[in-house]
Amino acid sequence: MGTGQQAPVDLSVRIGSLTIANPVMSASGCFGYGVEYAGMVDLSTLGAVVVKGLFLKEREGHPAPRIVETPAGMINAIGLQGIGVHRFISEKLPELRERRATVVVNVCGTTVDEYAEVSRILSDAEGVHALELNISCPNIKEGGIQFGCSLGGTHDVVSAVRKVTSLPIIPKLTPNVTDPASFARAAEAAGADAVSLVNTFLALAIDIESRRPKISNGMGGLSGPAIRPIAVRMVYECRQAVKIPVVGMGGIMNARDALEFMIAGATAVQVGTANFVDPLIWNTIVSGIGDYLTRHGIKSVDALIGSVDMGKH
Amino acid sequence: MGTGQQAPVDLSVRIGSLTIANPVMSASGCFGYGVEYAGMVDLSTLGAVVVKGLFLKEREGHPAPRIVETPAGMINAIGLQGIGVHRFISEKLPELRERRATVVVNVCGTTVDEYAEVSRILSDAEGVHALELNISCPNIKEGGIQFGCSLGGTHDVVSAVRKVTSLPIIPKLTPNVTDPASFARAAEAAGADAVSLVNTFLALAIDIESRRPKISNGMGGLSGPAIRPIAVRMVYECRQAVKIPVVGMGGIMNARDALEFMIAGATAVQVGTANFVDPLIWNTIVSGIGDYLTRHGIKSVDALIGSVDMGKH
Amino acid sequence: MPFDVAATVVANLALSHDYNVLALDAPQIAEAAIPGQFVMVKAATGHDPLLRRPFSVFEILRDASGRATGLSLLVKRIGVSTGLLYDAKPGDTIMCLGPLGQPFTLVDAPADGWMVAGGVGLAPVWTLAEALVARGVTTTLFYGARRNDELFYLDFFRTLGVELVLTTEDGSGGEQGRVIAPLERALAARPADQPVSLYACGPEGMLAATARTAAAFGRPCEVSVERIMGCGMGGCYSCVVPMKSEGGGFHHVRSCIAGPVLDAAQIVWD
Amino acid sequence: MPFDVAATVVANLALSHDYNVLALDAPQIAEAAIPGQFVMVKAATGHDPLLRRPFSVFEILRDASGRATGLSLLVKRIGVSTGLLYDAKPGDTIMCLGPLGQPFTLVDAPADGWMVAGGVGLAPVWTLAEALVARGVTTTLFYGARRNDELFYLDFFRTLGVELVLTTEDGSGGEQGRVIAPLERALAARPADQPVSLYACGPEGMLAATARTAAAFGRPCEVSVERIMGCGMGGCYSCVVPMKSEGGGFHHVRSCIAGPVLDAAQIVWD
Ligand SMILES: Cc1cc2nc3c(=O)[nH]c(=O)nc-3n(C[C@H](O)[C@H](O)[C@H](O)COP(=O)(O)OP(=O)(O)OC[C@H]3O[C@@H](n4cnc5c(N)ncnc54)[C@H](O)[C@@H]3O)c2cc1C
Ligand SMILES: Cc1cc2nc3c(=O)[nH]c(=O)nc-3n(C[C@H](O)[C@H](O)[C@H](O)COP(=O)(O)OP(=O)(O)OC[C@H]3O[C@@H](n4cnc5c(N)ncnc54)[C@H](O)[C@@H]3O)c2cc1C
Ligand SMILES: Cc1cc2nc3c(=O)[nH]c(=O)nc-3n(C[C@H](O)[C@H](O)[C@H](O)COP(=O)(O)O)c2cc1C
Ligand SMILES: Cc1cc2nc3c(=O)[nH]c(=O)nc-3n(C[C@H](O)[C@H](O)[C@H](O)COP(=O)(O)O)c2cc1C
Ligand code: FES
Ligand code: FES
Repeated sequence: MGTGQQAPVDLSVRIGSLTIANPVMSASGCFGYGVEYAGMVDLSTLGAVVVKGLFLKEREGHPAPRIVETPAGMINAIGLQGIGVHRFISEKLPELRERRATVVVNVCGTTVDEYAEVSRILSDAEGVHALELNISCPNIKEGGIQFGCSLGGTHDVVSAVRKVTSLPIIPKLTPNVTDPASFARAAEAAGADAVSLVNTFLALAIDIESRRPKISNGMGGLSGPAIRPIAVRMVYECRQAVKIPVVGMGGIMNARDALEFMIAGATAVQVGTANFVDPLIWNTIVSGIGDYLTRHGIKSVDALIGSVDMGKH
Repeated sequence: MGTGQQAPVDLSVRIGSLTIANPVMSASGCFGYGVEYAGMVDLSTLGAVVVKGLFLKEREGHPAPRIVETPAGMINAIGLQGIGVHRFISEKLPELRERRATVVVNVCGTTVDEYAEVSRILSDAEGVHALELNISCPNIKEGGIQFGCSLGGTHDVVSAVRKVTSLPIIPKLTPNVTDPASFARAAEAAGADAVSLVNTFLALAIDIESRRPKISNGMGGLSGPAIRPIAVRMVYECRQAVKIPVVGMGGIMNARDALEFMIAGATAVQVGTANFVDPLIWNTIVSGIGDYLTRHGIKSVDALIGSVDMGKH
Repeated sequence: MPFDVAATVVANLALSHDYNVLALDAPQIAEAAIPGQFVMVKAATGHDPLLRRPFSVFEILRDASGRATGLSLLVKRIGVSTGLLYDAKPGDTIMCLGPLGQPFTLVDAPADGWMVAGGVGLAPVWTLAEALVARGVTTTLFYGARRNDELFYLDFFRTLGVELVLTTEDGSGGEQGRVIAPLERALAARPADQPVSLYACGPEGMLAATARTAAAFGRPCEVSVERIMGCGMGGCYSCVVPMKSEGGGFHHVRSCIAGPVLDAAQIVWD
Repeated sequence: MPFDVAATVVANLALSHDYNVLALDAPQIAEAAIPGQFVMVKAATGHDPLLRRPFSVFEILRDASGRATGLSLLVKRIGVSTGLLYDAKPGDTIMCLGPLGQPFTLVDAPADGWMVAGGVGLAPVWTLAEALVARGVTTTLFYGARRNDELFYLDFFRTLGVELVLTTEDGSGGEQGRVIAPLERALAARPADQPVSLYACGPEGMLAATARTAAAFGRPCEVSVERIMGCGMGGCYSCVVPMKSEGGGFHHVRSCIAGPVLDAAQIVWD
């Protein structure tokens, strides 16, 4: 304790074979390809930059309006607009490498084969550090959540990707199920290095004047501080269920919220919606975590992770 | 249309054999036994007063702190403190009758038999108009949600109660499942007159200084405007799945929100958390619904219910 | 019957960097309120923060003719809503519901009324002291704070004729330490045939200590408890206090409608 | 590079019951902003409303020496955040991120610059007009509103030397009807060998009509589009506009970084 108060706190954490300098990552789809923010944010200071979901091919996504604000949250149905894995590698990855970002790619697919193919291509590219498997996007009909809502589908996608890559793989779980922990177990059994959660909650907002949904796709995914208490619960449950690290997210707006997820069981956290509100949030959160550890005399984040005492008051 | 604009709008709706004067009810656990508010609110002006959950016996519930505020929401773990069905009938029901309240009792049980027994006793009491079966409380270990999270359990409770009462029965569904609509179907098949949803979302908030949950029970249930977009989605899904009426709730704060639920498919709505913020909300919502119907020239609420156009923009 | 009033802020006086007194234009509530009652206040528009917060009625504001025009709150800033109340500006509108809850039981002479307040627990003591003095009761206020500059409104109480016994944690004013020490000494010194009633408001630990002390000396004691409250009206069952049941055990009462003033001897203290 | 500034409100001028001009102390942003750019503003503390909202930079405020000291926003109240901006008081702090987005392409004489604005679409026209006039471009503003008393800042444009063509929907000022009618007549009257560039900002229907009209007369036209924006930085993909692709079809561009000013001829209008 005594010395821990003085020494600079080591914020590094491990996700499979990858060690990241601090536990704070951008959430996929909320930070573009990272390069959009390079003028304001030193990308190398993030634990990792998780880029927008990529299929094999380009996709144009849904028409606008794609988002609507709700109390302390927002619903989005972007429809996974993206430039596809090949253009990502040629157009974005070089700049990300140059800026020394730790890059995690959010991998999408409409079939198990597409997940494997995109993962294989990314594994051969220089500068990709881990793969997050998006089996939980509520906004596209084909693929995505159809795997994430079935234990078998989750297992199939993870095993198929496991065969083609030695990069850490992090299946991203949906909160729209009765028992997320069972999906974490299925992912672990299939060879995942970690799981991340939560993706967004399937939600609907209706304009009462037109009696139509407020976003073009009808339903969308709810994110932001509104969902945080449910996400923290699910992260806790998953942490109890598996040995692999859990990457937690859902409504993190500041260091306190990030610490809450870590205490619940998250080895690392992702920040999505909050980046829209405050693009300079990264330093605030990372330094806030450091200050907290120093103030409490905790030498490494490991001692914090999952340390919640659920015993009755 | 022409005349609809002038004539007073008929706000009455039917739930099984019960016709209520307007579609706005208090949500169970958020309005005490109704009598607490009789000094401020004319209880006969609510569509129905849904009283706090009742077991056969008295219960003291969990120790304080029992609630914590979260962004645009709150978590509660009251633990179903209540006076039991007998004291309710002798101490509260007479005043509710006298004040001409339409009374719906939220029925709890730790066993199928207890649900049936409480329901039978209430059916014999004068002034109980319908029974809401609470198979979805996330805050007690025994009973409740263990029935609401299994299709068989839902069916068993509803059929058992169906055998002992001719009152309308309204099983209350949990949102903590992958597919609430399948539970609505199970309830319908077992003889329910309606379903109500959502009960609260299982949630956790941690105090980062003490690293303990902020409420004594650990986890609790999230309510309030934060959850509204998810609840609206679930009400829409249930409306698509069953023919019996759906009673919608979750974060309704004003007439606009109530109308959103009705357009999504709710025949009636319940208001919980908002009553804490504004105990005079009842008249605001009921008259707001009337104004909207008048403004749009809609003659009865039936024309509104489930009228959302989910076609793409 | 409580009123819900869209109250205009008429003044906001900062007493320190975390204490302020907020004056609200709410004549109906002020007219009806009796000592120990509270109001539920919504500090923000919008849904974050969502719920109202409970505050004791501090002063009753009156016009020249003595008619109640409003009330003030003594607020200690500890979080988001109290922060908004600290920053409130004259002209702002704040929803205010009240008066709520059970008041103090006022004793009559020859009994003395001894009030025990810690920190912001001073809030309900203003109206209580006024009411006791008006009945001709001899009053003492045992009042503790962190520092001397957080002992507020001493002149008011002196002018009213309340005897003051002051303590501070850092010794910068009054006696150093907690308020329980001089209270114990005073109780010990008081002859058994001279009745005295205790009234306490402050942190939970101080209330428990006061209750224990009162019981030890066989004196009646009422405490105003503070629980996190969702509604203030008996609707949510969030604010419970365990009370002794006949024949042992306990039962939970809602402190918003059975309290906040409760008989200290009936509470099951941890 | 955009700056994120905790900007102090220095003035708030109500123009009508739903229009106001909010002056913000944000010198870095004001110094860097060029015509057509916007800022993302967070009107509330707390999480409701949660997201920032986009607003064009209206005026650049300058001190006596001409140095930029801040900027103003022309705001039309339509919902919760614009309501908060309408009610903002001098001294309040508002987070302001900018300058953001692609500006207008400024023409040079002998081309004329014709600006088309509907309602609050006037906002980006102030700096655009200043910049065009500074380059010696002859300018006309076709400006439509609901009523005469919603045609704001006419004297400013007159003083600058901008020719004004005004319309109102109710005929209470200028010509009755939409601004497209006089625009069409003016384009029809202009000889083909006299170049003119169009700049439009306003409701989507007006932009589409302006784009159609410009295309019909073979004139270049830039429009400033308004989409619901989550971030303003290219991070969320919420603000897309369908643009014509080579070889047919369309692709979505993010109007916050590829726009808000876009070539009208490239947009796929519904
Ligand atoms: C009957 C009653 C009368 C009161 N009178 C006064 C008064 O006159 N002046 C005054 O300043 N305060 C009074 N309080 C306490 C006041 O209600 C809380 O300080 C306030 O609710 C905190 O709100 P916040 O949004 O600033 O804090 P939050 O941000 O909500 O919470 C900050 C911290 O305070 C705790 N907290 C929140 N609410 C309460 C509560 N009701 N009691 C105890 N801890 C709480 C939270 O758990 C959290 O740890 C009274 C409370 C009650 C029950
Ligand atoms: C680049 C750009 C520049 C703009 N410049 C100005 C300006 O200078 N002055 C000005 O008054 N307004 C401007 N707007 C529009 C302004 O951003 C919206 O009016 C504002 O976001 C509404 O916020 P609110 O919270 O008041 O409304 P909300 O309560 O969020 O919404 C009210 C209604 O407005 C719709 N709406 C919300 N945001 C937008 C949006 N961005 N565009 C269109 N409709 C929306 C909603 O769907 C809803 O129906 C600009 C928009 C963009 C994209
Ligand atoms: C606009 C938007 C786009 C998103 N796109 C993706 C995506 O492409 N892939 C993915 O796995 N998650 C996506 N998400 C989900 C986020 O990564 C994150 O799981 C969710 O928003 C919860 O975190 P937050 O509350 O911090 O935003 C998106 C979220 C938003 C708001
Ligand atoms: C304090 C509190 C107590 C509750 N108690 C009950 C209960 O006894 N029985 C029940 O079925 N639901 C109970 N609920 C759930 C509500 O009835 C309702 O389903 C939920 O709060 C969502 O609605 P709202 O967002 O309008 O509050 C309770 C909710 C709260 C906030
Ligand atoms: S605060 Fe709701 S019952 Fe007491
Ligand atoms: S507003 Fe987020 S990408 Fe344009």
